[in-house]
Amino acid sequence: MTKYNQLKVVHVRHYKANYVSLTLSYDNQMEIPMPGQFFMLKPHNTLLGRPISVHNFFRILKKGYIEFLFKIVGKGTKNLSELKRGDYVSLWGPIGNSFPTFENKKTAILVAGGRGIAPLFFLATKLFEKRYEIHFFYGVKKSEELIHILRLRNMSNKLFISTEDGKRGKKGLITDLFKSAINTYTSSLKDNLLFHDQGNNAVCYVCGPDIMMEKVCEVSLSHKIKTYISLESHIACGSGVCLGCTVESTGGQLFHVCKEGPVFDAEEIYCK
Amino acid sequence: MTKYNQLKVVHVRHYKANYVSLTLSYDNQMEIPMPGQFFMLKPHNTLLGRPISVHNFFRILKKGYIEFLFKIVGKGTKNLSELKRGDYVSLWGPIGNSFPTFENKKTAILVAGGRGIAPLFFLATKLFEKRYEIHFFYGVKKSEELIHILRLRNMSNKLFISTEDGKRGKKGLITDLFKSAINTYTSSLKDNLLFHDQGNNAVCYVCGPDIMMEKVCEVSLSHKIKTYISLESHIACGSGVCLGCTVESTGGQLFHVCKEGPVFDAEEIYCK
Amino acid sequence: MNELKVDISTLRLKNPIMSASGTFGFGYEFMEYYDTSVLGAIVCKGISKEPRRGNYGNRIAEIDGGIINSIGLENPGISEFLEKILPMIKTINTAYIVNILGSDLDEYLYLAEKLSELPRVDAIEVNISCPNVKAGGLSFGKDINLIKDLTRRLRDIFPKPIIIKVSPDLPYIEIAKICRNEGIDAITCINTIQSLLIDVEKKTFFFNNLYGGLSGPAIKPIALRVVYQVAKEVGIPVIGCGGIMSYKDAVEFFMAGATAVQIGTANFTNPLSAYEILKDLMSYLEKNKIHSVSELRIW
Amino acid sequence: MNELKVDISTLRLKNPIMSASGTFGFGYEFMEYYDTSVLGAIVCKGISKEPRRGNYGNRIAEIDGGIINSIGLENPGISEFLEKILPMIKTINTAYIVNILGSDLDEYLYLAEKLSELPRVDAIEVNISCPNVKAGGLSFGKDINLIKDLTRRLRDIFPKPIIIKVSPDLPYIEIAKICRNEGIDAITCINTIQSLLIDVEKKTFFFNNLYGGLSGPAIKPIALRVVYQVAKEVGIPVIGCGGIMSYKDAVEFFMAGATAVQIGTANFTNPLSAYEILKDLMSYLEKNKIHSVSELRIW
Ligand SMILES: Cc1cc2nc3c(=O)[nH]c(=O)nc-3n(C[C@H](O)[C@H](O)[C@H](O)COP(=O)(O)OP(=O)(O)OC[C@H]3O[C@@H](n4cnc5c(N)ncnc54)[C@H](O)[C@@H]3O)c2cc1C
Ligand SMILES: Cc1cc2nc3c(=O)[nH]c(=O)nc-3n(C[C@H](O)[C@H](O)[C@H](O)COP(=O)(O)OP(=O)(O)OC[C@H]3O[C@@H](n4cnc5c(N)ncnc54)[C@H](O)[C@@H]3O)c2cc1C
Ligand SMILES: Cc1cc2nc3c(=O)[nH]c(=O)nc-3n(C[C@H](O)[C@H](O)[C@H](O)COP(=O)(O)O)c2cc1C
Ligand SMILES: Cc1cc2nc3c(=O)[nH]c(=O)nc-3n(C[C@H](O)[C@H](O)[C@H](O)COP(=O)(O)O)c2cc1C
Ligand code: FES
Ligand code: FES
Repeated sequence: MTKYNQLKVVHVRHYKANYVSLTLSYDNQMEIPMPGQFFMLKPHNTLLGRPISVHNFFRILKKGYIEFLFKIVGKGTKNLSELKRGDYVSLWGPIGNSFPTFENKKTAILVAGGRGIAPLFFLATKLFEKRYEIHFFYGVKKSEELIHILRLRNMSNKLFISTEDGKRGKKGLITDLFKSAINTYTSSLKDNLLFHDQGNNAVCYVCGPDIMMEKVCEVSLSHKIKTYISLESHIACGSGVCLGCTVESTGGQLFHVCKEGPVFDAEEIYCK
Repeated sequence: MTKYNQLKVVHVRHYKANYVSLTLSYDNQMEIPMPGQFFMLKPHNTLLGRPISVHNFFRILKKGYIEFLFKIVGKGTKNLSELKRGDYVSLWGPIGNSFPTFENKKTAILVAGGRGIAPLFFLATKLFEKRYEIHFFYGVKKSEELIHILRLRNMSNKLFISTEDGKRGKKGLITDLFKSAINTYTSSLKDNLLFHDQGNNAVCYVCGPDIMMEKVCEVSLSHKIKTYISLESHIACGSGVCLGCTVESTGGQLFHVCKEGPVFDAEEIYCK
Repeated sequence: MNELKVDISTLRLKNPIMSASGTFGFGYEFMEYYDTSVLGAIVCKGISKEPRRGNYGNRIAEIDGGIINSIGLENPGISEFLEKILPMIKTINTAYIVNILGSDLDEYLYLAEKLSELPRVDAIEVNISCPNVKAGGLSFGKDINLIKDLTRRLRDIFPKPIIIKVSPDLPYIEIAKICRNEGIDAITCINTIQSLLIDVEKKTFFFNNLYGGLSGPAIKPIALRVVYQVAKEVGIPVIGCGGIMSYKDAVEFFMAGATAVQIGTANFTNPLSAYEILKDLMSYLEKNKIHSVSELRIW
Repeated sequence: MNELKVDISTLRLKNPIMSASGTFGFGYEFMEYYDTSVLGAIVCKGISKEPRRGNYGNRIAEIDGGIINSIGLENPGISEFLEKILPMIKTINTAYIVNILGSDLDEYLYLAEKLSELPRVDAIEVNISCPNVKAGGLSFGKDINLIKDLTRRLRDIFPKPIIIKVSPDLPYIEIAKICRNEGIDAITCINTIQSLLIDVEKKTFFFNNLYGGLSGPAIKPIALRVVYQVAKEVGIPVIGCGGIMSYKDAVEFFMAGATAVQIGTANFTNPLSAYEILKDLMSYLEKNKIHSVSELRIW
């Protein structure tokens, strides 16, 4: 098993709103990545690597490819965005745990805010393969940010979209859309697949800005839906040695995103 | 008069042996540069600017253009070499003194080693305009490094070339070629233009590696030829404020390359 | 621009942006780029009693995030400074602060004395923290009794503001306390940090004089700590300096507790730096409706 | 590889490349990347008597040329270290050095005592220079009398090599002299440098605990100066540390006088760093026909 590697860029795609997707030729000596896991990608102009979630993993004629989707927000992501086909990227991973799936819960609610789409899209493809019923909530600020809408629509039983500029989907925040949708489900559609067994059959996966995740979890947990969130923190080593990547639960407990995370049971973070 | 500016790249040419020429659209608010003067060009990835001599200055339809020729040797020159047409470069200059010319000395011996061609080519074009008789010595390590040979040949009464790999011109060092040529001139061709009046009619201009300049000056000064050299040192500010750019004469005197130089009378440096 | 004024005890500066000693010549050099009168003050290159030639060999190198210099206090000496240089800066219309360096107590006092009666000199900045001279630099600053003597006697001689310049290589808190008690007006934090550079290829020390001083972005977080500690724990006005490359960096220093700031290495990166930092700071304050940089302090 | 051996008094290391405390976990974490047994020694994360949770809030930030950390010595405490962690590194076949940090003298002594009889522990490295804890760090190191006491009593308790770790924020020459006189075996130069980081947008200090420690390339020239001064002026073996990112940096430390070196921040830039530095150093020595790193010293 190789954890540190230099992988070749096979495809770079620049989306609107400063999103970039980077597809690398995978090395079969490396562990197969799971949804929720991330890699440290090393820009040329920074000292530290940058944590980026796995956005897709696929095989073409037995050869593996890994795809990352990231937003340019600072010098590291800028530098990574300048990679060209044929270049090599130094990276290490896959790192951390992944979104758990359950044999007895075949209804999945995915809630993505902004670049939170990166890992949740990957998760959705896996859940789709496993024949989950997928309810996908996807909110962005500007409608240009929306990515993979067609593919998401194909995989999802229902796709909810919100944009703050109101140009596509519902105008407003995904948290509001989520809240009202869940309330509608639970009040008027009691026999909806999603909520028989008092939500015991559903799992909720959330990734997005901190405040958005907190609000989503407030709703989902109040409906007793098992909820998993993917957290960000300042990752320095990604190897579990620097102890720099802590996040804090509401009760003051500290967790290390690169070791105990990045995926956490929402109850661990918001309820202690 | 503007001394600091952002100028637009109008042309980039990559030569062999890691030489790059950069042509910028000049601003007519700036001082017209003279041969020997340099500019500080600011790479994006360094803290300090990099001193680069003026390699050419010309006008097309009244618009001025400035050309730099540099060799990629480290991270600053590497970064500058990545500029593309349409990019802007921050720079300040022209800085320092220039190669002096004399009304009564119309014979010029130019001795360039490696990237020393950068300022001496510019000087040659000016001397040519002023109808000097030009004797050009040009030495490089590898023959690929030779630049502008045709234009040099057109401007020079005689062009002497040496390469260490022997693939063009004379195999060996330019200092040896210079020495033997001068000796030939002075012994057998006493009445050669170059040396009537015991060399008083000739001026010698030298730019290249330290050791090469020292050897050339040893010869030229021993023949009482007025000699000017262009010196390098670690330039930090290029504005005369940091006092970091000192060079030392053999007598221990200190000079500031960006203020008293970069052009020095060889006697000042080697004879005290 | 009214609200940009700051006071270093009796000296009112029109704004809190100064040049840092040794990075701005005497103030007229940058006139080629902009009218340096716009700055709050100009601090000139360090002056000693006799002319000093400075160090031989390499004097400056760039490293990751900073530069290291070993100039060795090259300067024309006080007489030439008074005769030739002061007249040249007559037309620069802003506060002029003379940075001084002595090899011993007497030299410092001699310099202060010489400068005390000159109307063009608004204050002195006393360098006791130069890392690359044999005498008068760090070795001087580390002697606490000498510092006590120096500050007391300078205060006797020099009626206008006296600023002492320290570095993290010195026991700066102790020194700042002495300064406060002796009536020194402000402390400049920080000078360069003593450093050693090795030329691996040549297998030698890079500087003839062994040591150089580190400046630039790399030292900013260290400078901020010294500014904060001196301003907060000692309670004496602090002029912040060290790695300020943009107005944002300057704001950080005001947040940490600086009364004014100095721009050093940035002048080498872009000769317009000090001017641009001033301009950008003004827009920042305006945009955020802040009336005085002292409001920026976060403690 | 024979010639790579170096001795830290009675401890023979197979090569002079160690990990720096706090950047390499306990040694088994990097087994995922390479067999860490190849290193000359592993220095583990700092251990205290009780488990420590470390600091809340932000713990790490990247700046130009370096990183700043304010971990606050999170560690499982000595009991769990002995019970759970030591067994896990049994198979790592190289010298193991335990870094310890106490809030007071007694805690240091307690820790040394606990570690003194364990065959797997080859030496201790005593951290008296942590810039981001409330007690036991810099404040402890600045008290010269305490250091005298500490070193003497550690020497009584602990029979194997004792290494004291200093930083430029301490009077390191004085401390090194005491160490030499008290029979301490080596000094590690340097720990991180105390720094303050400000979040301009949020108008707050970036770290909850105010201070962080600067490491990485930015501190290399400062570290080299400390290594040189301690090795040359004090004459005690020095383990160099600070901004070593490549074998060339390591060579600079040997040239300055280090006996061995530690790799810290570089492990974050590339998890294979320590291994690659070792490999490249070996080729360098071979190519230049140098038989021992001690030959590299340039004074
Ligand atoms: C486990 C994990 C997975 C991630 N996956 C993705 C992904 O798939 N796609 C994607 O676009 N982004 C992802 N991110 C975020 C991404 O790592 C950051 O955007 C990136 O590191 C920023 O680097 P930069 O050099 O461009 O910006 P910088 O210049 O370093 O910073 C720009 C701004 O972002 C802030 N910032 C930087 N890193 C962090 C951080 N880790 N936490 C909070 N604030 C930060 C800085 O403080 C600054 O304000 C992930 C983060 C984590 C922790
Ligand atoms: C007045 C002047 C005019 C110049 N004109 C030209 C020119 O027209 N064309 C051209 O190709 N080069 C010219 N140079 C040299 C050029 O400035 C350097 O090659 C350049 O600064 C190197 O920058 P870098 O970042 O690429 O290399 P760095 O990474 O900074 O250095 C690479 C290597 O070069 C050495 N080095 C860097 N700068 C200097 C210096 N100033 N003196 C001595 N050694 C140095 C370094 O120590 C290192 O070994 C000139 C220099 C001076 C002083
Ligand atoms: C080339 C150079 C020369 C300097 N000369 C002096 C000096 O003469 N007197 C002095 O007190 N400080 C001197 N300094 C220190 C600066 O004034 C300033 O304190 C230091 O560089 C840190 O600020 P910076 O990071 O903004 O450069 C000098 C610094 C540099 C880089
Ligand atoms: C995240 C982090 C944690 C550290 N923890 C410790 C520690 O527990 N004990 C200690 O003595 N030094 C600690 N250090 C300091 C390093 O061991 C080393 O001295 C310092 O980082 C300088 O070396 P570098 O520039 O190579 O990183 C830590 C450094 C970092 C970056
Ligand atoms: S990022 Fe270093 S321990 Fe998690
Ligand atoms: S480069 Fe600064 S004075 Fe010459």
